[in-house]
Amino acid sequence: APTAAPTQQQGSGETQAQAQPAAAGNCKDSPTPPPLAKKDTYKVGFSQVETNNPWRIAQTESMKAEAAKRGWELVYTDAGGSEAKQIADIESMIAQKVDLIFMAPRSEKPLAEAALKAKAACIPVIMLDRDVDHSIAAPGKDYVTMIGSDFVKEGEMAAEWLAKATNNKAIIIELEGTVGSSPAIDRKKGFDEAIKKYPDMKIVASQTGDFARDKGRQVAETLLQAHPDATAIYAHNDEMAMGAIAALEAAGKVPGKDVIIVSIDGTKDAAQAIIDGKLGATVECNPKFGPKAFDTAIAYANGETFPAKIVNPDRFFDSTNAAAYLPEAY
Amino acid sequence: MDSPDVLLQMRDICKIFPGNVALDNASLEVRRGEVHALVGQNGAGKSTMIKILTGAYQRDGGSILFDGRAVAFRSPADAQHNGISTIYQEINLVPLRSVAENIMLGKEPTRLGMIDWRKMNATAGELLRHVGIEVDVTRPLAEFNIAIQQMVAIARAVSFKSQLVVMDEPTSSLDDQEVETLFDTIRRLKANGVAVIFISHRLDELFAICDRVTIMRDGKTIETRDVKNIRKLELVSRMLGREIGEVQRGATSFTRAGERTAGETILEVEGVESDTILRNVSLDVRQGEIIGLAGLLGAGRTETARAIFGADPITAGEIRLKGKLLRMGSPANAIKAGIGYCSEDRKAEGIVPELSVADNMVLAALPHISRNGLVSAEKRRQIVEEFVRVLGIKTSSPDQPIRELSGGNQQKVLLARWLCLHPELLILDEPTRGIDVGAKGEIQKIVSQLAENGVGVLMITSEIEELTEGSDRVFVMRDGASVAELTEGEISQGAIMTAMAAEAGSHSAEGEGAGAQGAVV
Amino acid sequence: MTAPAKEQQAKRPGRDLLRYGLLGGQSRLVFLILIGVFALGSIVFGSTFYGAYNLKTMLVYNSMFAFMALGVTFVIITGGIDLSISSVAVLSSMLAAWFSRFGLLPALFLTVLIATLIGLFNGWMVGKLGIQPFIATLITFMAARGLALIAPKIFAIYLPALFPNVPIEFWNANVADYSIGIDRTKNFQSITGEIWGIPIPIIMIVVAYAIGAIVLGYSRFGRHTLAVGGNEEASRLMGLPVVRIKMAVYAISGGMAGLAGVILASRSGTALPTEAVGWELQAISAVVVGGTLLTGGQGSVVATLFGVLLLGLVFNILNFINAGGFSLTVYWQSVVRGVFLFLVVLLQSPWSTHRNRPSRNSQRPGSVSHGNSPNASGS
Amino acid sequence: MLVVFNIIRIHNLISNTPTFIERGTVNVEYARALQQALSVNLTQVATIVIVGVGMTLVVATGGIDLSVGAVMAIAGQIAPLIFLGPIADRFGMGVANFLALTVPIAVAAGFGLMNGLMVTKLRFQPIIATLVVFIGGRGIAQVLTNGYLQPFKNPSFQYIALGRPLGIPTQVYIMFAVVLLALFLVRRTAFGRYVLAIGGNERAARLAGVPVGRVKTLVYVISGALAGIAGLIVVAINAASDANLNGMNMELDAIAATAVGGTPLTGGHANIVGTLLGALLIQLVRYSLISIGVPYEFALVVNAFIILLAVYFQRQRAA
Ligand SMILES: Nc1ncnc2c1ncn2[C@@H]1O[C@H](COP(=O)(O)OP(=O)(O)OP(=O)(O)O)[C@@H](O)[C@H]1O
Ligand SMILES: Nc1ncnc2c1ncn2[C@@H]1O[C@H](COP(=O)(O)OP(=O)(O)OP(=O)(O)O)[C@@H](O)[C@H]1O
Ligand SMILES: [Mg+2]
Ligand SMILES: [Mg+2]
Repeated sequence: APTAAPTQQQGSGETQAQAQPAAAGNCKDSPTPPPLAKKDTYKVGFSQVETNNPWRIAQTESMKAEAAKRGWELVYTDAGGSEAKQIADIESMIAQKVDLIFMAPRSEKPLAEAALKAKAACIPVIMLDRDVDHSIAAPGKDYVTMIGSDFVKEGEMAAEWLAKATNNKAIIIELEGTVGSSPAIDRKKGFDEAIKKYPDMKIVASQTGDFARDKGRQVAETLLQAHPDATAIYAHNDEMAMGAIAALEAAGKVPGKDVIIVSIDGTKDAAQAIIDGKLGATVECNPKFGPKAFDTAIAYANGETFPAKIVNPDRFFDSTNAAAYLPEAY
Repeated sequence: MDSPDVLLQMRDICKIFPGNVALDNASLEVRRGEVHALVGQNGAGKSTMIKILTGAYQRDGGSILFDGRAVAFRSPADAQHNGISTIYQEINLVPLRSVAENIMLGKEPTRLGMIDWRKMNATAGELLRHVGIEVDVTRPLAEFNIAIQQMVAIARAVSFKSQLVVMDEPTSSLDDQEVETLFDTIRRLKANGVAVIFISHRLDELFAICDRVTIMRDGKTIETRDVKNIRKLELVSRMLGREIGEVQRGATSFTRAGERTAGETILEVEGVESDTILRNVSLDVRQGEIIGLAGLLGAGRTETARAIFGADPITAGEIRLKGKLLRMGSPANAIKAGIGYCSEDRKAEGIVPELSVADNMVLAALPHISRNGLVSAEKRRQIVEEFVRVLGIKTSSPDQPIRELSGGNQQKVLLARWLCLHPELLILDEPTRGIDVGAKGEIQKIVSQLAENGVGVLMITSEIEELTEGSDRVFVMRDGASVAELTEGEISQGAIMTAMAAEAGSHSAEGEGAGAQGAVV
Repeated sequence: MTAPAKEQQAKRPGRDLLRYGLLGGQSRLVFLILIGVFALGSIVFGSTFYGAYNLKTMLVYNSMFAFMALGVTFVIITGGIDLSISSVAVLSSMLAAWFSRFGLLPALFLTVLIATLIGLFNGWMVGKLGIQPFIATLITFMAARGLALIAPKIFAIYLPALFPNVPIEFWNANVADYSIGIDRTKNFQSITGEIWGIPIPIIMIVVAYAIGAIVLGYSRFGRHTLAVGGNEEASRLMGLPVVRIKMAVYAISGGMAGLAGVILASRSGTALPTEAVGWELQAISAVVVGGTLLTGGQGSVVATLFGVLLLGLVFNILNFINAGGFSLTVYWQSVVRGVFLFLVVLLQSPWSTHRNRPSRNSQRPGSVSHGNSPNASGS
Repeated sequence: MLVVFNIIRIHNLISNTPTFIERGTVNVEYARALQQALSVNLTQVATIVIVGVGMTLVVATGGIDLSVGAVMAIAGQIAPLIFLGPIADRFGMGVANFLALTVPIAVAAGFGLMNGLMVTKLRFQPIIATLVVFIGGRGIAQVLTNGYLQPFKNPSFQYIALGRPLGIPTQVYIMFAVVLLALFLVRRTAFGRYVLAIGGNERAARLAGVPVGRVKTLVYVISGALAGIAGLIVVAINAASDANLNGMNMELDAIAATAVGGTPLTGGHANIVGTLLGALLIQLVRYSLISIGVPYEFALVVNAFIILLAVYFQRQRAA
């Protein structure tokens, strides 16, 4: 595809000096995402949704490190968990005329509008770790592609492992992520659906622990009180699993023996806990997007096309492979 | 009903507060076009009576007939709409809003739904001129002193074309000229058939302006008399519930000045200036002396007191305590050095309303009655018991919140706050303001005693008798400067007035018409 | 209370808006800082910063804060505070998204109406029950957030159960998990569109603030609001309907938060209940940065607008700073924002503007206000 | 207040221990359940109470402290920096642990001092002064480790949270100690009187010689230090410091506990025991709702309603 969209901007006859809106006509209605010129180095934007947990921190670091390695300029914004702020962030990236935007959208739906705005300004977008609503913005048309994990699948994997580990018989406490966030919704969906296959596996309580260790611990403490007969805990992320371990220990129970725990993310703490026998298993949800994301951008500039979604192959860690994984864990 | 000219009939009013009965079957009858005085000791229930009338409190018993109808106002607004406007005991205005807004609040003139500022300011200015004051009505009220604020409240109350205007101690912060203008206003109201309820502890005023007087004691109404037919002494004895002979004495209760001997100099103030209004204030106080500080409103007496006390910074001059230069900058240090200061503004600068009587009393004394930061309950109890007894403070218990006390009793607690410190120099700013004759006498006696015990007292008062009868020497202030010192023999009403008002041509002590401008700021 | 600077300087009140709504002494200072920050941004970042695109989008984003701050200014003037605005805004965005099926005006009207009622509930707690504003609105803050989270269930489960006769599609449209999508076939999103190249939210803000300034300066309600904040007891004794005034200001605050919610829903196309966290503090900071004291009794609507713009610009600039090779982490950004808030408030505080006029004659019960501590600068 | 508290506690125990009731339990088991439920509740409420006591003192002077959560995060972040860092290697674990328990609290008190100076010297309104630290403080905590968590294992440090002298968690002792000290402070010392006098009428207090600036500053310092202690407890119990979440929303919990406990935000009163009970009430409601499986979003609404009721009845009683 012919390139160099950002430079040709005589467009509308108005005296407006603004580059992007003026050139908008070209890209807005195009059936393909805006092209990316072939250059040695780029100025790319990375719109992070928030940086308040280890997973996000690792993701951000990975993006920054990759940009530094390649000598690209990275415009980095953090929306502090707000979709509205993220839309504004992306608008300010558009104003700053970046070549391409990596977007970790706040949620699957709302950021589609922002993707359209970037498209209108002739800036290609690559989604990271979450997708946007295809009925508003479609991959391959309005944005390049989406790279990410499948949260539902993660939930399923956790369920299957737990079924095996408990011989299809368990009384389960579920620690949910932040209410309303998409990983929480999907990881619950995946797990709950999968568990339905096993009549002897029962979820007796499911409460939010906000993806946080402290909150996860408090909720686990309370739920263990209410359900002293629980034999398993499924946590939507490793942090809450760590909290649950603390709660079990405080209650005089042996995590991994009296109560089996499974969670998602694959953090260093989780790997260590598996080695220590406290955590049963964790499903990897790799935050290290940097290399893949930047490679994809270059491939796109080279004219390659992509499927709607590039799924990160997520690994699975339990006592058999945790020790080997530990050194590379984040 | 009783007679056609009765405007207001309050019968058997009862009001019970937790812990005390404020009104016990009290009654009040006011006729059209009369000025009706309501008198009684502090805590007798005058203000409560008024608040029940205007719906600020709800009564626990009794009935009110106003203009022939049985009424029960739900709120002051309700009373106002029905022809009763009120000036409450504590000035209740909005300091940050302009004078005009304060006067016109709630009845702002509008044009097309928008406030007509021009008209509002004009009307407010006009209303103020009627009560003898001319100020820039566009300035925030907070910029003016209490007296002017009081006049603003009066102008506001008068501006409602009411049938009854209630004034709860309107004169307590006014000087003589302003009181005189207020009286003119009252006479005008009266001439228009408006009735006025007038509450004051200055009995002379009520003889000057009132037609009838209702005497209250302990929440009951004792009797209602024509002012013509009652002598002051009798009135006082009825108020206090004592024999006439018991109350007969001079106008004030100060012991004669000559009976004291002045010791060495405690306080010297030399050429003090401040960026408030002080410019060149000099005075001195010796041990065992009562020094009067005289001046018209706005002369800067309070500022002087605050400067000595370290509450306001000074920009020039020197203040020495027993020869030592004071460089303190804070009341705490002043207190340590042996100075006490009883502010004129009881509500804003005196009481801590939520704290108990006892806590309020010992507040300044805490460093003395505590060791290692620990308050001695025993010492505290001693102080409180002593002063409740000595000053006759009317309180149901030392643990009662001070806000529940009547104004006069609050004042006594505040005095006790300083007395219990045994200061070497005590500055009293209007110590008898809003205090009944009984308590006033006691306070004056206490002040005298203090002086006899060697304390230096600097007393700011707007009551000439207190100056003439109480002081050993009088310093007169004008426009932020001390302009005269009157010693023993020279102290007289005339001399003080002359010194206060002389010069500047703007006004003289007597001239009412021109004198009104004394309040112009 | 040291009389505020603006009251000291102007000679004739009521002369014009300049005194009562617009440029008071405080807002002039904020205005200058605003200009300064803008100029600095323009010099450092050039046309990408001061260009129409950036300004437009920045303003549209900040229009939500502008509405919330406008409403809360009235509350703060009465000496109250409204913490619930962020929750009310997010609940409103959920409602607006669902109502979007009826078209823009009905959605706008219904949403703002409900938000106003919630505000009224705040006012009722504060005015009638006598609960302190901080706590009363903290209660609503929690409850409204909870309701926002429940809202999708209400539309997807509870209402259909309640009205079995209504076809299920009616309720369920666009409700998914915890979010509610707007109906894109209707004109709902035109509220964030443009007229003559000017985004409508910007026009709305200009109009809203103009009305706000006139109400505060020229209407009885506005003056009475100031009076209630200045001395509530006095206002009551002077016959002002204090309770009604309080209920009204909280209702206004709720309604404005509702408006912010409508824009939020329109801009994102899908309403999320986890949105707008911490926005109440952002809006309240804007009011304070504008120079309105939290102690009530005074305040300026336009100053609030300047406050909103100033904070908005700072956020915007922080995004730009990330561009130049050197990048400021979000953590450092918080530190910078804290320091910036500190500096702006410092510039306006009595510490730097105080003229040493002790304030002994005011009747205001002391405690929280910073104006009445004559000693602190004493020596 | 106490009645409500008891009713809830009893109801709580009955509804939350269905298993015991099903089994037709004997007293011993019931007692154990009670002891455990109490232990969990007290453990969880401890930090709210500790911070709430500081908040109550600040509120009593007519102020408010929004910065407590951020200060908790800072203190929590510093402790592991000390015992995971070179100090431990150089001077040994004992010294490191001592410093890890004292330095963070001192730093927290330092932030309190900053709040206090902003309020007294620069005359910021308390909400704003502490909002500055609320915004900037968490940033500082995050910057310390660039947002990363610091997991650790340090039993002697963690004793402040995991220790069980006489079977009761250490933090519960700390909580009661703080409450008793504060009670003593308010009731028996001159400082306590000063706090109330300032909150009741600051101008009057100043003219009565109360060292207003110093007292106010000190109150914020106390609040900061207590937040620091709470921050350490949270970190210790979780075996990791998390600057992003430690103390999140603590200011709201503490303020709610204070208000529910009957301390009006207008100042002049300090009901320390009330704050303890208020925190317990909030905690017990939360505990009950979670354990009977009420979803978070409904719990929020119920919580709000209960706070409304509690505050309403408090107000009735005060009036
Ligand atoms: N809000 C209140 N709560 C409890 N007691 C009160 C309250 N208001 C007044 N009282 C009590 O009622 C009695 C009457 O008080 P009131 O203020 O009417 O006296 P007063 O005659 O106006 O005195 P003063 O001349 O000192 O103003 C006093 O004993 C006072 O302590
Ligand atoms: N808060 C204030 N703001 C502006 N001006 C003030 C303020 N307080 C007092 N003033 C002015 O300062 C001057 C001194 O007033 P002040 O009341 O202190 O005098 P005074 O001699 O003590 O009179 P008195 O005590 O009898 O009222 C007056 O002109 C007054 O208007
Ligand atoms: Mg009275
Ligand atoms: Mg005076």
